[in-house]
Amino acid sequence: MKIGYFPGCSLGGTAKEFDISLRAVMKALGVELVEIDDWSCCGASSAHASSHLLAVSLPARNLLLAGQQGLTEIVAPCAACYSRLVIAQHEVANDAGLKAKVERAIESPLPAGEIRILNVVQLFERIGPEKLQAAKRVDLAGLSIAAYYGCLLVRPHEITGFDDVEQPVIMDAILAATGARLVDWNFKTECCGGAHSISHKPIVTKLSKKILDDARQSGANVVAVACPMCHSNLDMRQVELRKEGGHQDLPVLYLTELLGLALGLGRKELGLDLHFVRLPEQAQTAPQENRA
Amino acid sequence: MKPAHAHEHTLVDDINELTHQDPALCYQCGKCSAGCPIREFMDVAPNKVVRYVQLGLFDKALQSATIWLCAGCQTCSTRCPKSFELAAFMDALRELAQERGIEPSDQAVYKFHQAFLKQLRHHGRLYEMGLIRDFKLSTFKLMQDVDVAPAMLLKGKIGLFPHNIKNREAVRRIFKNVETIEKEEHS
Amino acid sequence: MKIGVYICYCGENIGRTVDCAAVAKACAELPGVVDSVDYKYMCSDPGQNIIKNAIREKGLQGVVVASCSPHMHEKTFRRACSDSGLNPFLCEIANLREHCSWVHEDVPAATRKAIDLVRMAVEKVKRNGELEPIRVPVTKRALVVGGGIAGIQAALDVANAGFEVVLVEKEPSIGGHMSQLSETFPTLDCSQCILTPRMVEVYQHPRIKLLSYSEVEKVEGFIGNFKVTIRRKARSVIEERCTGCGLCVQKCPTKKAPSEFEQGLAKRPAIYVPFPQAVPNKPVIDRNVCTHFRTGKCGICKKVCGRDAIDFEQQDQFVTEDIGAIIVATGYQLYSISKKPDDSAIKGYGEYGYGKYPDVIDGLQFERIASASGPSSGEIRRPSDQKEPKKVVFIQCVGSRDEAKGFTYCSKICCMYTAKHAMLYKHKVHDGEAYVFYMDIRAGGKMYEEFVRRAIEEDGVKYIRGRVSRIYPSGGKYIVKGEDTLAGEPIEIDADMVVLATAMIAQPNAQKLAQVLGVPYDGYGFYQEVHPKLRPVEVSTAGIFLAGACQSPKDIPEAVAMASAAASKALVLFGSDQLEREPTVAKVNEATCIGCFYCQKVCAYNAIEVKEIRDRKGNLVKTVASVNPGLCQGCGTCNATCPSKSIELLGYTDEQIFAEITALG
Amino acid sequence: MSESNWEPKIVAIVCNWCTYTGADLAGTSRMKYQPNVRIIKLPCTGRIDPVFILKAFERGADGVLVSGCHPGDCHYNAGNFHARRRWMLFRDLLDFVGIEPERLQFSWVSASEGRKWVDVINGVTDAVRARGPFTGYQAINKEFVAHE
Repeated sequence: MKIGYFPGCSLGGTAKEFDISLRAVMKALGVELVEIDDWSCCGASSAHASSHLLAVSLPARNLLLAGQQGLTEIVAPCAACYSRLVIAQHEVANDAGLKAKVERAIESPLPAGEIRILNVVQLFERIGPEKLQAAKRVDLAGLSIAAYYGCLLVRPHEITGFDDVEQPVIMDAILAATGARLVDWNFKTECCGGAHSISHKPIVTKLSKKILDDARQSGANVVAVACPMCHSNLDMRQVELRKEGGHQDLPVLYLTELLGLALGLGRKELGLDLHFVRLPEQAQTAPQENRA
Repeated sequence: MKPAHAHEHTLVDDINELTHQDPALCYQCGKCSAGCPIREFMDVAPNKVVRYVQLGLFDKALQSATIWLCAGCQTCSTRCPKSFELAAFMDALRELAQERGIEPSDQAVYKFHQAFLKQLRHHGRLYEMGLIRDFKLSTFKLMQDVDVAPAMLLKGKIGLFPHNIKNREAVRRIFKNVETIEKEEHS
Repeated sequence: MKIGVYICYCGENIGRTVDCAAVAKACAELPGVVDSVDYKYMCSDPGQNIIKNAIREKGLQGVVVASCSPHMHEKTFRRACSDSGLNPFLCEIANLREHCSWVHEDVPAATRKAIDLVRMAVEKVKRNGELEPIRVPVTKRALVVGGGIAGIQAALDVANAGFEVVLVEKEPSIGGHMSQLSETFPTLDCSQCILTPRMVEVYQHPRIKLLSYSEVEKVEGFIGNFKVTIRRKARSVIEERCTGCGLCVQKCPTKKAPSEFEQGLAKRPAIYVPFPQAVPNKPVIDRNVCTHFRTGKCGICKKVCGRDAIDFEQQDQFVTEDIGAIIVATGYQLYSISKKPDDSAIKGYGEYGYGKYPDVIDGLQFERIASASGPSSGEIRRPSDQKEPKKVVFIQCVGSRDEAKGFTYCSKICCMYTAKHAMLYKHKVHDGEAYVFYMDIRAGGKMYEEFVRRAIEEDGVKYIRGRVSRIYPSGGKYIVKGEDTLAGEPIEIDADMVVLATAMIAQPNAQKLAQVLGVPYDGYGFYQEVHPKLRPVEVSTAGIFLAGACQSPKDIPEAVAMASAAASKALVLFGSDQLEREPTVAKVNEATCIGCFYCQKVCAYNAIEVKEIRDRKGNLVKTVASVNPGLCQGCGTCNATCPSKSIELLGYTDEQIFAEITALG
Repeated sequence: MSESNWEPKIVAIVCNWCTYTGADLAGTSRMKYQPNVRIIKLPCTGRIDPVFILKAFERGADGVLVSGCHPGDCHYNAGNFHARRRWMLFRDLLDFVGIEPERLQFSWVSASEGRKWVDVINGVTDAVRARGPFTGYQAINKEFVAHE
């Protein structure tokens, strides 16, 4: 299997381990990732705050490049990139006037063929749970995972058509292949305020705390994410929360890292040492603690 | 309060053009505000921003910090009983506020977006170190995140130097072309 | 030919968009038109007199009235014609209002169209023939479908007027949703106290034949002459033998089925009577649950029954009834917030948990909790742990006025019953707090607004204007996230129980039944009346009347009033021995008919009979088709099918329609 | 009429119970649509003889709409079903005669679908306007003359 790859800016920086673990897991599963040549930023999360046309044109350039490369299916692991790409695709398909302007802005007609854009959860859905099951080497019975979808994976539902918009379950189903327990919790799709990570840290810290607290109260000992912004918020903000006192660390891992552990890949291969809050060495296979 | 006349071109027409939805759709149930994760930090409830637009009190809407604080998570749009895309509406108000030269009430968010787009325009991709530097310089919040950034640096998660794309010119031209098209439309 | 044309301004309704004077002037030039007049209100007495006088003075042979839709005033103008001695079927209507002035804005274009419409009608009316009404007998017997309060009221009204009624109820007992209610607004009458006597009256009425646990299967015929087939579902209990002693119910070892009557809040046995006051008070076996039907074992009920009334072998039975009028009173169901299939136009409420939180309940469940006969004997207990909730949040407009979930309309009764619920709660839990989230309070009705104010002012219910965005469980409580849009403040309440005023929606089988009955329905499955103001209980199929919430959401007083209205419509019909029917029926030209009987094959009413033509000596010359005008409904399918053009629909003959088309201009 | 201000002429043949009433509802709701349509009311679409449609084209109609009750909702139980069957056969015939299928449309509009009626009429009018005037009527005319 071969699939186009749009890493997005974060995966080259703050979300390096997402890129590392995705590539490692895909390699283990025999999936070839073909990076879009000379891709550029999708504009999230600032272009749509200043110009609608810019917000559609920036992703459009990448769709154009993907089309020129003959890619018909691409994965955008960053939820924000995924969101911008699918929205741009939807908008040009449904608004001929906008399409004309976008084509003027990128100085080229858009590719005629349909390019299917997948988020990282859809990628694993596409690969299939059987394949994951077959490649599984380690049982993560020690983990109770709160699968965190964040806001941009499922919304807007009319465009993404992905999972249930309020009570999503697909990431849970994929992670169940690791042998871990998935907890039912309240804030699967609650926003962490990712866009304000730099501009309004106190807001983001507060929102992150709420999400982490509910995950813990629901019995989770690890949070799974599929978005670099969610990750940097939930992981990094625990540094502040520790200072505030009364905080208990809760490791936040990318979906790909958890799957990688189950496939028997090493912690280093998956970039696990890059997190602020470490997943304890023994956690993954240790017998589950008693939960009330 | 002076209600706008139906026939003169107002902010409502601009919003309609950008979002393809009429603010009159909103029946002010407040479900958007009820579910908004940022609500407690806003000066004006999101439903009230729509109300201001409905009443023709455009300045009040455009001067609110709410339009800048909206994180674009679309919780409101998803749950709206009228399927009103409030997140897109907020995007439009931000764009229109800038177009009208209205001083953004939340400078931090505004400066962040400016810094972000600047990186993008220069490098074709986000240069995170540059973003943080520019943002700090513009907001004088020099100390914030200082403790986290070096850790990021040590972990190799933030590069000291930008990753330029090969065809930086292409991205710059997109910015230019968008500006030209928008200028044409406003004249 | 002498044709008169009469153009109505309808005040400004037509006159604003159509230049009526110009139309009159243009039409005066049409061949055959000898009189062309415009007038402010043609349907008024002076307006009608213009037509009547012209018929007499000018000897008109045809009249065209250019006015509102024929569905509105065709009868009026036809009567005016016949008053002056012109056969009423020589009058045609050109629809200038609904089809022209109201839907167009450009005056010259609308005026041109108006002239075209009149010209078409003129050409048609020239070819109209004189027709005489057809008389058919009336079966003075009513069918009432649905045994809720509306059906009960309609059945009693018709029966008390001296006519027989067949009352069909799909559940094992009559009573409907009203039997589940605790108290009723705005008087706080005990619902069962006022309903039970009516149910008993139905059961004991000599002229009411009650068929419970039965459904309408097929309807044939037409007004005054319906033949209705009813499926009597197998009860597994022989009603005539059963005394309703209840021993079988007591002894049934299977007691785990969720009770429909208690809205799933309590269990019932496999053989059960829905509730103690049920009418008829005869049990029914739920074959999906019963051990005997699942495994062939058990049979305890049969053993303990002293009257040998249990019949495991019973099959569905079909009975047919001759009926003159049908009253449809099939009621409503409550919308459920549960997850719906992905392709469904109706969505559930994931943000309220899709129904997975046990203490987030709907209005009917709260009725059972508050009811003295309910699972907690009227003490307010929440379902999960039977504790008394100290903080209860009521949320209005769940599913209603929410087009994203599928329903744009207002369910009308929720404002009132929510106020009642909050009030009942406060009366029973004095130290409890009650919150109501609402969008608008719609309390139009006698003593309704006062009732809501009482809840707020006397009982201290806190009303918060805003929709709730999210409900989620936390530490044994439910966090309700809302916004007070009046104060502009976000609100979070940690409630012990949440009651959702979910939308009143059409019955799940409403569409199927509508097709059996031939009743039109709207996009939501509610049955469509002929005219929302002036003919609210009739449907376009003559002889069928609507009562209660099958037409749109209604409270009890409205449902009862509508039921009496429907009953009176049936009684009007029963007031005559014969019925006049429109003579627009098919007619065979025996000379050209070749006897192929294609017409018979396509006729849905068995109205085509075989007629033998014999010569004077009695020798068979040929067989031809013949129309029974009592059965023919005038659809004209035979006319379009006939290969030899030997059968014609009077009023819509090929000649008339060709003339209309030719006049297009 | 000159080329530039040509307006299409649309004939709508509709049933009395569903579509005619739906069109009434569009009126009572004061919805607006293009004024090109002329309605011919029949009790049921089952009454429609395909020759009516040919006749309309022969008399200069540029487009014809046939509209009745939704499947299963026919006031006469099955009239629209017969109409539909007849229609299937007739459509091929039209194609054969040389009338573009876009000029003839079939829809279901119920008594409660005022909005749909408006959309259907505007849709047909726009589609036919895009096609331009129907000029094949002389040919049909000849057929009629030969037939009669």
